[in-house]
Amino acid sequence: MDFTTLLLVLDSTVRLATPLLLACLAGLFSERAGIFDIGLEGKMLMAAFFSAAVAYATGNVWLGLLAGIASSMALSAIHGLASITFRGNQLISGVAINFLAAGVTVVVAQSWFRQGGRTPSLEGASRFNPIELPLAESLSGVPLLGPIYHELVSGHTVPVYAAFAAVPLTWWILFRTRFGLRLRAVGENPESVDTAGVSVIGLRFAAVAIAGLLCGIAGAYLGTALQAGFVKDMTAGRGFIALAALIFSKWRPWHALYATLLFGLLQAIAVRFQNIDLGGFVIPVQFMEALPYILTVVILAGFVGKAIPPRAGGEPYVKER
Amino acid sequence: MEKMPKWADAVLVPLLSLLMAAILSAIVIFAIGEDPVAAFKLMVDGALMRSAGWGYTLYYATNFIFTGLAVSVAFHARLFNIGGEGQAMLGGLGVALVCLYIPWPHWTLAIIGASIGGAIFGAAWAFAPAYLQAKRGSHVVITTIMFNYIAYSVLNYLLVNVLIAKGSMDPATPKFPEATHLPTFRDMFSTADTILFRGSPANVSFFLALFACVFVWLLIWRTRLGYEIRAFGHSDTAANYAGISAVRITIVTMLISGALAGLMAVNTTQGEAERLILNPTEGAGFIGIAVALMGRNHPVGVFIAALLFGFLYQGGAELALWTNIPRELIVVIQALVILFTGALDNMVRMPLERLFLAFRRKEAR
Amino acid sequence: MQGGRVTERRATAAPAIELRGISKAFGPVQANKDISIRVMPGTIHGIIGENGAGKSTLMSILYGFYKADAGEIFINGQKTQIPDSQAAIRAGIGMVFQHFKLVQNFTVLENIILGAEDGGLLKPSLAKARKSLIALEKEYGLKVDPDALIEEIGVGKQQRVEILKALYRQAEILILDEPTGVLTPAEADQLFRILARLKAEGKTIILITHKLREIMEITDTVSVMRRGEMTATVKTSQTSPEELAELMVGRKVLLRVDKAPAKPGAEVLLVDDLRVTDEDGVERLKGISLKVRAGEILGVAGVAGNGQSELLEVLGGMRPATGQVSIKGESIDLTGKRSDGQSRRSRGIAHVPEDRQHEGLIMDFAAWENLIFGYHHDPEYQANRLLMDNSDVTQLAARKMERFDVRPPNPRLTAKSFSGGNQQKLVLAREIERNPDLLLVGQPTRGVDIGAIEFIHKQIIALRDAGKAILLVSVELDEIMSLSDRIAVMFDGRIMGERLPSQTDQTELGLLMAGIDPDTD
Amino acid sequence: DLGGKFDKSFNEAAFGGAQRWAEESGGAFREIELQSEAQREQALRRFAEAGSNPIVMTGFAFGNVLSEVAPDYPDTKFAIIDMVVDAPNVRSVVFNEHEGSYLVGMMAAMASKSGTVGFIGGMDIPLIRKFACGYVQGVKAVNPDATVIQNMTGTTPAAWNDPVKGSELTKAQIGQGADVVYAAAGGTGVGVLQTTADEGILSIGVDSNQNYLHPGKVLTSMMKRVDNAVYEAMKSGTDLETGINVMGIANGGIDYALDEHNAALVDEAMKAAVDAAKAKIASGELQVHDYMSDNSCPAE
Ligand SMILES: Nc1ncnc2c1ncn2[C@@H]1O[C@H](COP(=O)(O)OP(=O)(O)OP(=O)(O)O)[C@@H](O)[C@H]1O
Ligand SMILES: Nc1ncnc2c1ncn2[C@@H]1O[C@H](COP(=O)(O)OP(=O)(O)OP(=O)(O)O)[C@@H](O)[C@H]1O
Ligand SMILES: [Mg+2]
Ligand SMILES: [Mg+2]
Repeated sequence: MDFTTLLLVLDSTVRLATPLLLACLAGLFSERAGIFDIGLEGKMLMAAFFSAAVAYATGNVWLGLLAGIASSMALSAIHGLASITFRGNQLISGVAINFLAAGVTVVVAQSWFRQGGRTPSLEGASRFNPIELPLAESLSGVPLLGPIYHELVSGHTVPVYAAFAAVPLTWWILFRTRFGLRLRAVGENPESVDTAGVSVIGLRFAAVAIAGLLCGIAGAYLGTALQAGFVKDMTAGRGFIALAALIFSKWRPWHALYATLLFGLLQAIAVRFQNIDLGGFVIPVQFMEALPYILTVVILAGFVGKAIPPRAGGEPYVKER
Repeated sequence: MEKMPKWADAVLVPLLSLLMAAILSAIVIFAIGEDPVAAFKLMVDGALMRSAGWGYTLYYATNFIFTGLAVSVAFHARLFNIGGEGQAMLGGLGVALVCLYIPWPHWTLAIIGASIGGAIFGAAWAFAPAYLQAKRGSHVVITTIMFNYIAYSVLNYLLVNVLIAKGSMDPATPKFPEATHLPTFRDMFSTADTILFRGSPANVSFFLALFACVFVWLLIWRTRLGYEIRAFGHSDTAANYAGISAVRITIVTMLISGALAGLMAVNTTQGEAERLILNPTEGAGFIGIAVALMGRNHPVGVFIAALLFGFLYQGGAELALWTNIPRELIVVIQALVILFTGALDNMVRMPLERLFLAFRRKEAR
Repeated sequence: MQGGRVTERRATAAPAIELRGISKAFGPVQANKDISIRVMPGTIHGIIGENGAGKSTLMSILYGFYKADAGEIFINGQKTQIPDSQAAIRAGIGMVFQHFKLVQNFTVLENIILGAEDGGLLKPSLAKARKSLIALEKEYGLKVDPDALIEEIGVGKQQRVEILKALYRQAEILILDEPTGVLTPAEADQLFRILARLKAEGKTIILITHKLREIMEITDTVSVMRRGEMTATVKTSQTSPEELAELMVGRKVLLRVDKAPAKPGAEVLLVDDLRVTDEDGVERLKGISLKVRAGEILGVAGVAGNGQSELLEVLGGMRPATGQVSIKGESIDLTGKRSDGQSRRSRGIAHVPEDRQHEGLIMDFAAWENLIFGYHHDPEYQANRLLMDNSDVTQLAARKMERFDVRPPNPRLTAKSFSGGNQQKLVLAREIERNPDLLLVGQPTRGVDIGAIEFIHKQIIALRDAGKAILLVSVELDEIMSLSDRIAVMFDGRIMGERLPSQTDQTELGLLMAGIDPDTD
Repeated sequence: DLGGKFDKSFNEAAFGGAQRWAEESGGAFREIELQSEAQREQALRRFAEAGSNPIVMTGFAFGNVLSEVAPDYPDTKFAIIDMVVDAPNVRSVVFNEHEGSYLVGMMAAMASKSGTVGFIGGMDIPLIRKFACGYVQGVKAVNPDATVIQNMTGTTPAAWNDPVKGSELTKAQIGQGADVVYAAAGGTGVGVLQTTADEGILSIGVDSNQNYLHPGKVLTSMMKRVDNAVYEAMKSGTDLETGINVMGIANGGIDYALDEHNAALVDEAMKAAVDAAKAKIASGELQVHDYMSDNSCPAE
């Protein structure tokens, strides 16, 4: 692989890792607060549709983004209602949300656009367009660093930069603010928070809402930046890869970045190369596609460092039996 | 003392939840500018008013019985098996290998062979998540999700590179030999002058599904193993007291669950497609969750819920055929059913419990 | 008994805490019934009572963790609403729970500021907390490393963190719920020095404990709780351990059990140097040796949490251990595959567990299913090689229920629809009807009313008279006294001493249970 | 076929043909878009039972099902596109896609400045290799030294509907120097065309005339007149002629697109060269190799 190919693969890695990263951070907030979220996929899908639809209708991608976030947060509210207020099963709620999004997006898309469950193609201001960072063009002549800056760092869309900025921000919120301290505490031992006089329900709803926000951005990125419009099932399992990345990263922000970049790289390779020939031994593309899941199972099995989820995760907070 | 009678919890709660899901579905249909009543009539006409409609309804129901039973058996041990999809895919592989590579003299033998093949492959796919849960404490929900995706990749690889029929453009195996073809309802129930179930895919594996219902019922409520499964599911501390091994029950239950999911392939792969195709499950593994939740994990309930979902599926196909309502409406309804019967069930149960308590107090007075 | 000795209200100061008519029910369980209590400022007030008496519930209400169904709270004479813990903290109340409310993977400092941060950012809060922690440490000698993770420090240190949490919030009233249950004697002594210090500063302290020695040592007044009610409040200086023991465990009606003298036969159970370490790495049994002979009842007395539960669990195959156990001369496996409930049963050991709701019964199973629980592999219950004989088992169950006077004798009802006493009879019916060589019984009459107690006791005696060995664990002293042929008292994972019921009394046993050997002290 | 009705390409062409017939004749047609294998048979039977005649289906994947269903409804006429089904009541329409691909290959080679052009196929099946092979032959005919980068989107039907992957593959080809990319990939092509337009290079559309999608950015489109085939089938109604119907350049079934959207991109010389080749192919003077005749491509 020559340098340009490598750059291009990495460039594509960045693009493909972005939705994974945003969804992974969404899951991180939710699960750090003790609410399991297997509905990342559904929330992203919902946001992808509504962002594309509204961006198409208004011609303004920012309005699309807002609509995507709102729709994703609406699903978050359902998840919160089921798993926090009514102490339902968080996993079942997540499964339901995934189905709900898969169905609603197509039904509404068909009803609005009559194009077989997709939105019309977006153009111009109804899409996030790549932005050139300052000096990208003029520096591209500089050996090694020039092309890296020009190809890899510059020329992405706003959500990409937002996703990468979200990593230190998440870290800072979780580990440097009062809100973060309480959020982590509520996922570990909600009684500690309750006896400190802080509302467990309030914190958990806040966490679930943040998850909705981030999934909303992820979905909007898919529908209005990575692609020019919504197509049915366009998340294509990214929510579950994000979940896998979350486990892989052991619920830590910086590790989430590394994990999603790794999984993005695997996707980028799988996109470009059907089969990888390693001198007689061929790695089939299907193996590359399955690798994130396989790695996650290995991590879960505890063979490579144990992944311990937040202790109170998945359990509704019940004070009086 | 129970807060409300058993029948209320087993029948009233799911019925009310279902009702709420139905009302919301009607609102969705209305919101996209269609007439819910007309849509419902169309679904009934297409799914229940013709023998061929029944043929499809029962065909889908057969799938959902298997996956619903798979989820329920695991639920009895308080294991949430979301891996029905992957297990059924691997079941398809098992069925295909058995049908393709063993020269069967007659379908009666072939269906036995294929059932064993499907069950073993399905169970095998459930083994790793089960083992990891039992021995290493990795949550079976997450691992089975991962295994669904891995299953898809495995099947994809095998169909594209290994099993694909020579010269075919479809990633699918060659047709199975004639002798493995299962009799359809048309073959079984048509008389000389009236053809029933014309062209519909329902086949003899429906009876295999009924048999599976009876089997699960016997297993759960009549055998020692079922007794231990239920005991473990209700209380792991009590199971420990009684000397019931958590590891053994977890693994055995998941194997049975996976085998049931795998059996679904007899219906789709051997019965309908007569070859193994790329997406042989079409989400039936997930619908099994809704079916089990609605059926309260009892084979009779699962059977009824599977019929309901079979009707929804066939009715939904009819809707898509004759109206502008896309087939995904069914997915929405399915989501609402799962949401209300599975995650929001306390929303119905809590007020109901209060009602029953108040009623009782009044009676006591 | 109550009226005369209640602390007189001082005219000068309002009580630091006054509870009036507090009631609290958890579903059908009435945990607190119309409780009133008054604690004067600058005193240490003890609360004692058996397990489940409602002590923790009462204090959690005061701390705003639970909401009372009825009743009023007065703090320093002011009527105060305490809807949540924030309100309690504002009212100057701090509480150290029986089960610590700490975040395991947070540092000490983080745990201390949780909920009491200054401003949105952590840094200034942490810096401030560190400073005051050093000050508090100096003042009270509460030494902990502020940067250690909770999961890495011992329970004694964790408790200090809980106390520091309360002090950091400037609590004037400190509630400690069974603080010494997890402490070594040295740690407990240190805790008491700290409490004395706090008291000297004018702080008010409520101390919940089972241990009479502690009550006598440190409290000014003491209240006794029993089955959700406050039965007495007395000045410590005007009472004695003997009286408190009686108040705590005694009944108004002492049961007399008619039994013939024991005719002990061969040794059935021999236990030697049994040791158990629990999941948290705490040694729960520290070398237990005992023996039980055929036709005798060995009663094991002790305050809950001193290792009796673990002893029963090991013998019943529910947890692994080291040491030797043999039954009728043949040793049994204490670890590994062959050590579980099934194998114990096949060796003739029956087990009535302490916790019938979580261990002895499956609450959602019907009575007939529960009546074969643990014995479900018995060929007698099978119709053929594959299926169980449900109808036969149901009929058998009906007969057993008849014999054990389970009311109503309907084998199809689920276990949870029976009252506590009848649930216990179900377990006993199952275990005794198996005619075991050794019966392990834990708390056979906990939460059971007098009529049922008598019946249950008769059944146990009958089994003894049939020449079987019985190991009885109970926190009810009079139960131990009236049933046992020999009594062993456990304290802190060891056997404190053995007595014959004819040669001891409740006072002596109570002292042994509190870790005081009257012969040496 | 899978990929959605509004893939701007193959399926949309078919739909357009049906609509044209409906508008002209005032007749009504039913259509269904299928998401899964299992529904194909059901849809066919339901239409047949409801008296629809003829029934037109697009895509090779119907082959299996049709051969089973057709005998059950001897009075119904079926037309299938892209697949040969041997039954008395079936008309099988196949196209000489290699011929059209040859023409657009020539244009790609002439328009390319870098001497490197790209091809992005959908699902890796012989049919798509047939496109690729014709394209390569056309490119080499103009510039024997030209490089043709080929990529297939995938091996499963999902490859027809993966715009993200289409876009990523396009970026990869651009990185390797391609400045004209031919997309024969159904819905995936939407992503290809979008990306080429975004990146300022040329693309070639397929099946329908896709020039209008990005005016001035789409060099041309290889038109496979599926719309004509559907239109014809519907127009002839129950009189539908059965048997195999091969549509190629000679009978107007295959062409390249020239309209106001790409007029500026196609100069006179280019047009002349292509038209000359077109005439030769029509007359049989020039034989473009058909990959599917022997599953190999001599030009690579
Ligand atoms: N924990 C409980 N949960 C639900 N219902 C209960 C509970 N405890 C008691 N009940 C119900 O209340 C009824 C009376 O219970 P209670 O425990 O007061 O009986 P009891 O007269 O004390 O009998 P026993 O002497 O057997 O304990 C029971 O028959 C049962 O139906
Ligand atoms: N959160 C709860 N939900 C339901 N029931 C509860 C709850 N907490 C306590 N109980 C019940 O209330 C009763 C009183 O319990 P509590 O914990 O107050 O007793 P305690 O005197 O502190 O006992 P211990 O000495 O064992 O700590 C018990 O029957 C207990 O089972
Ligand atoms: Mg307590
Ligand atoms: Mg009672």
